[in-house]
Amino acid sequence: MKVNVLFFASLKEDLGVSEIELDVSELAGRSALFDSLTIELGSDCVAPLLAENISIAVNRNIEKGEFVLKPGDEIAFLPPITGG
Amino acid sequence: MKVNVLFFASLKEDLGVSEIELDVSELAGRSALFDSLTIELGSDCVAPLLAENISIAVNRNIEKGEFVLKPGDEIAFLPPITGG
Amino acid sequence: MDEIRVQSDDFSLADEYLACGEVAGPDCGAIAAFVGLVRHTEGDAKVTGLHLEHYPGMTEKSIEKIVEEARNRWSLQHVRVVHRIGVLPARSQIVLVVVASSHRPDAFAACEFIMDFLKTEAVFWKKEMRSDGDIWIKSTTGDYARRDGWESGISSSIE
Amino acid sequence: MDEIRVQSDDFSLADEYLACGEVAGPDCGAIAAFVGLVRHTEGDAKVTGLHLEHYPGMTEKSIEKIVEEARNRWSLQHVRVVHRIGVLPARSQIVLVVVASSHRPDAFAACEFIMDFLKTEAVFWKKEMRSDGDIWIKSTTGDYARRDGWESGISSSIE
Repeated sequence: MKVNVLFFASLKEDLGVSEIELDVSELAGRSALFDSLTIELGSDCVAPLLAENISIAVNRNIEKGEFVLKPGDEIAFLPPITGG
Repeated sequence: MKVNVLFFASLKEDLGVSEIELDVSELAGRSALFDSLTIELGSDCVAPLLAENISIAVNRNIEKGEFVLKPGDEIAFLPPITGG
Repeated sequence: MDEIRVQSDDFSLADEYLACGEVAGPDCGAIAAFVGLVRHTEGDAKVTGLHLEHYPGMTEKSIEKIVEEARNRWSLQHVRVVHRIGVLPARSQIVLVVVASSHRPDAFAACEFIMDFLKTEAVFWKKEMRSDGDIWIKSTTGDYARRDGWESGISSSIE
Repeated sequence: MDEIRVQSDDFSLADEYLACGEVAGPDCGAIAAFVGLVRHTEGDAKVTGLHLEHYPGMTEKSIEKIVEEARNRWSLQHVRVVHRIGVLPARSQIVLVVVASSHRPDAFAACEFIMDFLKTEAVFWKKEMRSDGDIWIKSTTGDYARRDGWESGISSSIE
């Protein structure tokens, strides 16, 4: 199934891409997502996404634990935020 | 010698006057000032000026203790203040 | 360099903000502003307006001391205080404080400090014109508590 | 009823203040406002500008949660938050918060609370374009300390 993956700010700069369509297995969770990303982007690119200070949002909700993806889900990798 | 005495806000309303010229003795202090005010305004009018929450300013400086007046000094009676 | 005015005319936050930005310069990162207005109701009573009286010369001096104390406590680039006097109908603007600083904690703290001390230390008298009769307003215990919350009071306190 | 906008266009404090006054109504006694600006220097470096990025939809939601939390804590009549994105040259306006309340303690506290949480909880990324190289800014320990100073953090924290 297809999901969309977004990269913001420093991740977008480092990867050179802001959005990709990704093929993941049905009911993919955190680890299957990273497996698919590694296939798509290579492990060098995926390593920074695993850093502790990178948050993952699924459909604009931060997910700290496990999750289960559905077709068309929007996954976003968020570096540390700061507004104001 | 002559000094000017100002009354503000509720005191001005109650006394019906905002400013008077007052004759006081040379080197008059707090008590001579009140003596002169009593002669000028009567003791009924002076009583409210003695209330604990009334501040006295001499030449725009609050005087909490004793003071000595000079000719032309400006004495002001200030009810409780509030700005903002 | 700071701006302190007591006036019967209305003021414009827009104009004061612009003037503040011009004076504050390129390292201003934070502008905090406050405007106090005449509320239309006070408890159960309707307020038709306020009558504000001041002591020319002494009032300005009392505000200068408050601003000076704020400058001693925080790093500020510019401060503007405008306080109206006279008869102010309900919903009128009463007072404006604008503070510019490099950083927001200083701007916020100084702006709030100045307002708290204007309530208790600035030489104004305020009469509320109310549906149940006119009354001269006093600082509330809450006002004094907020002033005293800034640790040691300022030396210029007239209380 | 509150106003939350993320936009590349500049904003006008004057317009936001007027709009706030109209919505807030006759019992508004206090309007606190804050504007954050791009400082021209940061330590020893010259800053030519900021580049602000956001996540459309999620950013607005993160601001809504902050405002909602402020409304839970204080009695507020109206809140306006405008946050700019894109490339902002030095001295540009970045963010505006305007809060109306019956009483000044609520207006001040909510305005400062919202700014503190925008720093740490709002979904923005900020790159400083500096004379010594561009850097992505992170919230400082001071920013987190100020957030945590508001007793229990808000449940919507993404941290």
